[in-house]
Amino acid sequence: MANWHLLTVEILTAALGLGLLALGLLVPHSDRRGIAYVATAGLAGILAVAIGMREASGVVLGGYVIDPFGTYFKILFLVAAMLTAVCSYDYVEKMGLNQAEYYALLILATLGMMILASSGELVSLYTGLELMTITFCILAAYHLGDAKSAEAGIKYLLLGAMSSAIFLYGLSLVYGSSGTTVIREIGQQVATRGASPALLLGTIFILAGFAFKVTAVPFHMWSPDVYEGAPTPVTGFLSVASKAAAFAALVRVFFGALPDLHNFWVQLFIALAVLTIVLGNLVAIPQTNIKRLLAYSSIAQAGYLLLGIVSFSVLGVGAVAYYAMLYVFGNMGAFMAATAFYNNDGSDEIKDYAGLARRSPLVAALMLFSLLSLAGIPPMAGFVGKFYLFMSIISRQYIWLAILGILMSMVSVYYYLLVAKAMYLGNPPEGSKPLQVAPGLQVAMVVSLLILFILGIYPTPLTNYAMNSAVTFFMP
Amino acid sequence: MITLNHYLAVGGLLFCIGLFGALAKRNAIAVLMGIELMLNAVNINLVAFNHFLAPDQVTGQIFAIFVIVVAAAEVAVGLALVLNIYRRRLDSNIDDLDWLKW
Amino acid sequence: MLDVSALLFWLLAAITIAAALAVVLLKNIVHSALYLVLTFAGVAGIYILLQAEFLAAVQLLIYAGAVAILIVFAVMLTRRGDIKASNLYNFNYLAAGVVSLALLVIIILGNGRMAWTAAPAPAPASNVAAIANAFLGRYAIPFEVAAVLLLVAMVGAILLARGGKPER
Amino acid sequence: MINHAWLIPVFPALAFPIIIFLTRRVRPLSALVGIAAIGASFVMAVGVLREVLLNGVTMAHPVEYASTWLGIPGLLKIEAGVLIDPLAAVMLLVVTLVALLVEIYSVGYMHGDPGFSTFFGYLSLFSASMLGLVLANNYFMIFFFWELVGLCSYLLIGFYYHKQSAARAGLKAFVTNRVADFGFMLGFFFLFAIFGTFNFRELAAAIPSYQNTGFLALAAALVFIGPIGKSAQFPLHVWLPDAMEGPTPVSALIHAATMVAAGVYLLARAFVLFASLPGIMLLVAYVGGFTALFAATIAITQRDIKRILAYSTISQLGYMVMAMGIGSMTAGMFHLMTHAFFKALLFLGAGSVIHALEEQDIFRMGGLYKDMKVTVSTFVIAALALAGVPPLAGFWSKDEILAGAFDHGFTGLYIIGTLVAFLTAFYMFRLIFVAFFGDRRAGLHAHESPLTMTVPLVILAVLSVVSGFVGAPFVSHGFSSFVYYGEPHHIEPNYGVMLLSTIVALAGIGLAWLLYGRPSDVPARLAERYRSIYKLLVNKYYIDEVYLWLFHRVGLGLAEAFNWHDRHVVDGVFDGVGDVTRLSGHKLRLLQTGNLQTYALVIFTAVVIIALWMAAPVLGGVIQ
Repeated sequence: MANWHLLTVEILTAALGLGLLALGLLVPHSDRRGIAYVATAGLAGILAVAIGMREASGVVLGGYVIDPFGTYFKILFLVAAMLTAVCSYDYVEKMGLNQAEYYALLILATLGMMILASSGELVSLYTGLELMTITFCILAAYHLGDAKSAEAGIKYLLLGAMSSAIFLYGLSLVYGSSGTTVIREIGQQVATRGASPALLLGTIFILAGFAFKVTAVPFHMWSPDVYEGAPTPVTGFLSVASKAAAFAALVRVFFGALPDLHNFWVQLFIALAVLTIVLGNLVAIPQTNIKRLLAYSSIAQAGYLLLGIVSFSVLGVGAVAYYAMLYVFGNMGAFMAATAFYNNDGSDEIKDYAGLARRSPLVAALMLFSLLSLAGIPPMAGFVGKFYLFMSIISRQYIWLAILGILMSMVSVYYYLLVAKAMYLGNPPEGSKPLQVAPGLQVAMVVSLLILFILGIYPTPLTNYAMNSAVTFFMP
Repeated sequence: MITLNHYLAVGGLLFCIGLFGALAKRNAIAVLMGIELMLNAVNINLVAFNHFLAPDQVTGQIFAIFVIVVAAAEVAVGLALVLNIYRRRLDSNIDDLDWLKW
Repeated sequence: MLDVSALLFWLLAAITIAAALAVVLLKNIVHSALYLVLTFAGVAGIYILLQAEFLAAVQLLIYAGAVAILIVFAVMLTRRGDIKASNLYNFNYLAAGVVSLALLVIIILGNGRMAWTAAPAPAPASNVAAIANAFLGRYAIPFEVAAVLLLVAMVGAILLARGGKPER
Repeated sequence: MINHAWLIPVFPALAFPIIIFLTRRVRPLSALVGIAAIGASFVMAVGVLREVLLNGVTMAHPVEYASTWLGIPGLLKIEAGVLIDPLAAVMLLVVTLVALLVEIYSVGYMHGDPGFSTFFGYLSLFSASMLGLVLANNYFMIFFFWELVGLCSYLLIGFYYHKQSAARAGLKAFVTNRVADFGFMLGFFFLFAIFGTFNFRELAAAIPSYQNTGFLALAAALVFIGPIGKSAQFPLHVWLPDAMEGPTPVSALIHAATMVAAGVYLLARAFVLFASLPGIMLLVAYVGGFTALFAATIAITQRDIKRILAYSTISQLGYMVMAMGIGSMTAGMFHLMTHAFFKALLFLGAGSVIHALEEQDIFRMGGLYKDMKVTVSTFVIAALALAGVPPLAGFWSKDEILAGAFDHGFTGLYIIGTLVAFLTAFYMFRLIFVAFFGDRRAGLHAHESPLTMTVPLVILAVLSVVSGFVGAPFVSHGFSSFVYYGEPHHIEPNYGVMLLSTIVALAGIGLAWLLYGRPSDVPARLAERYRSIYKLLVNKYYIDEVYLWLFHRVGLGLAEAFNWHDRHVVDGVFDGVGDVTRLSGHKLRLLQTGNLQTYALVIFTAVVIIALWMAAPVLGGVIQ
């Protein structure tokens, strides 16, 4: 029991979340803005701790794995949570209530993701997953003045519960056919006992559960609706962090517990990846709402990430880790821009973005370059990420899959440019004023813009880090 | 002799009945009930596996308790949402929740 | 020849399944909710057959007690129009039936072909003690997470149920 | 100096953020920063060229250094590296020189434009990317910068974003180039799949001994799609004429002298790949030849001064690609260099005219030579060089391509090349006679441009005259013993080809003079006064009519056909692909009904289908 210190990050996160709840009861309503700053500063502190612990490894209580792979994703969640918090200042104030609870929920959702990413055992994996899911339901419905927000909440809750029921059924079958819930032991049991009908069924059900969380087609249908209805910063967080968490857990379960069945499940992932990439990109084209557009684009991005899983290699896992990290900045960048715009104009329609470049060059530039990064155009970070993913499947001889992926990312340029066209070439509506963007948000915007460029031009440190964390995952 | 498979069959039946309820009912509360049935089915599985295959540890039972806790949390949040929507639209039918589409 | 436990199993299984069917088939949601309680009780009985007495108690307390009552309350609060037709099918119930049936066939056939391998070990003498040890030992982390989860659900439920009144 | 060559793109790369973020408000400072940066690069480029010449750096023994940019041990190594050989050294000089002159010119041209500073920022970014492309030592890096120059081109075409047409042109350029880049990327991925490296030299060492030429040919063909897009070869040339919506200095730098030549440069860099595949070489040669002819015929019918020059550029790029295809890398690069000078000059001259008149239709100009002596005289020099009149630069480089085609037995291509030379001379002098000579149109107030604009014109004019001599067959140790593939060689003068191409060029000029050069009201007045001489004039006019008939019925008909094909078929295909994609998006969107139970039904149906599909065979008869 000597290694509790490995849990420092989780404990601090929980303490911060619970502390904010308590703080919300103590602080008078007029000073609630301070809670947002406390949340941001707290997250920054935990981020520093997590970065300090990036090399730590060990197993706590036999089933909770601290390793560089998990810590990499924790850093990712913390970064995303920080950006979301900064992004939320004005938005939450505009929604007008319960600020302390909002930030507390944000942080507790982050805690759920951390548990999810580090669980080496199915019970804690399931509780982490549900902590994340249920918290997100509440956050999605948080805009109480907006009926769409409540609808998003109940859709996410009911569909999430159904998918987690089938996921859970899968877990029970895997438990039954291996007699244990510890992922590593499951892997050993599967290796000795071999495939069995219940195990394969369990694999399919678990895959369905993960596919729901990562928005793989045809399990994706909740996401555009929920993304559109949820408050914009929450949407950003949901699209980035919960997806990354699900990928981390997916890698742990499938690579850790079921590597001997990979001939079986890789085919499923190929089918999902193809459907996801194609459908996500095609349906993004006719969208008129920026959040729905980003929802479909993020479905497509999930398809690219699935390619890393398909490759079933260190390179693939590293590519997933790297892409997930830069996806945080790319997608959060786009959502920060959308939030800034919503705070000013109260609209999410792409046509209202006309002439945005003249009203706020920073917001427009952030949106443009975030989208270019998502499209994978150099020198943006997305290019390197996509390159790694495609490389990982090419090294496994799935050349046709790489061609399909590249082709569809060409298609994606089209709809990304539609937004760019509106922002840069349209005329701002009569009497429109320059956008007011809070200083904190401006700083966050500039930072993520810079990071998108830096990760594109000099990605080596981060790619090395991602690859190393992938390597430690395979060789603990 | 009642074997593991008997219990699993009960679990499977219960799961699919719950699934049918969740898929086919108009009322949001009924959908939640269906989901509860599905989770109960999983618990039967877990406990049966525990009892027949790995009786030396209580893993399956522990797992089931966590499932119950999660289910309770889900029901609480879900019903709160239903109430919220009902107050706004005077309706708890899921068919009518289609403002978000396409 | 049936022994007592087999007889009990068939009885409980029949009650549970029949009650579950009633939950999804009845048109009155209040009746459905009541049959849901019966299903939960049946499941608790099955737990006892499986020597999970503590779990059966938890099941009765949380499910048959708390959850079911919550559901009944929600039913009452959202009641409108004719209660006799408060729990109807939606337009794709046929497809739903087909899919559920197909899944049932798959699950039963899949499980039926299994040769389950049991670990040759005796059950612990006291379930409750073993569970307590596990909660505070190996499963301390999910235990704490579950606690946080319940807190989150509580906060969330209050926030959402209270609705869109801005705080003063 | 060579060891610090990596600094060359760094200077303008630094200038970009400085201008955008710091000096944006202070316009003269922005221009100064931009010019100083590219000036420094130019000095470095001269130094590099000098060392290449003095230190015996040859094509066979280049200088290369690199550090790992992305690496996965045992699987993949991507370098950020510099490869300096005579090819790169020449290209560096051309790019920095033209960029420097264009930036100086832009000080005058863009004076008073609200986007003045941004413009210099973009130009700096472009220069940095282009120089990075030139220095690249591997496919990956060249592709990286290839995309970047594309992005800059897009930004600069759409510079006047308030103009709807400019916006559309930018989008068109971007999409067309993405199509081409897709092919290019696939191509070098295939090469990587075969050889496991992106490095040019390692590939050059490995390719000749590779046996499976079918797959290699596929890779090469895909790589060639890149130049087809970037160098505006048929059928992906559609973006270049529209790209003229950008400011004229941009057209000069990007869409005439440097970026569009990047495709040709890539062919030279990857020459080993193509040279080992005769079938692909033939494809390259004929794509180039056809593009050259095709674009030249269209140029004849254009009225817009920049569009004439744009089609001329496409045509000349076709020439260079054709040179590559017939195996004469030297000739292609030589023509690239001379063309960069005189075509930049032509565009800058056109810009000077546009700047003075704010008019682009040549038939609304006329008589400009009286007011714009420097502009017109330098323009004429450039046009002579382009037409291939000896001893100007274009003559030597074009002649080398034609001689190469002739000597290697590509008679068809030789005829096409000669025909293009004739057409080139004709359309250029049609432009000159119509726009610069003849009567001054009413209401035009031409004035000479400021010194910042005319000085670059003069410098480029000098280069258009002299730069051909480095490669003239009479010079020993000239261009051909410097930039070459295989062994250094000396081009033997082929007097027959020289004579014919000179005659053809002069004939083209003469025909232009016949049709457009004469003051048109003189014959009318003479006819009134001397009816006897009128017959003669009519007779002479009759010859004109024959020519005209020939041209209108055959030449122009062909050009029109090409033009129609261009507008309707090629554009139509691109639009059609887009429509199909968009429509399928619209249809698929309807699956999203908004009903959450439908979503759930889809999910569980998917689970059942997966279980049936995947599990059934594995389970061995679970479901029979």
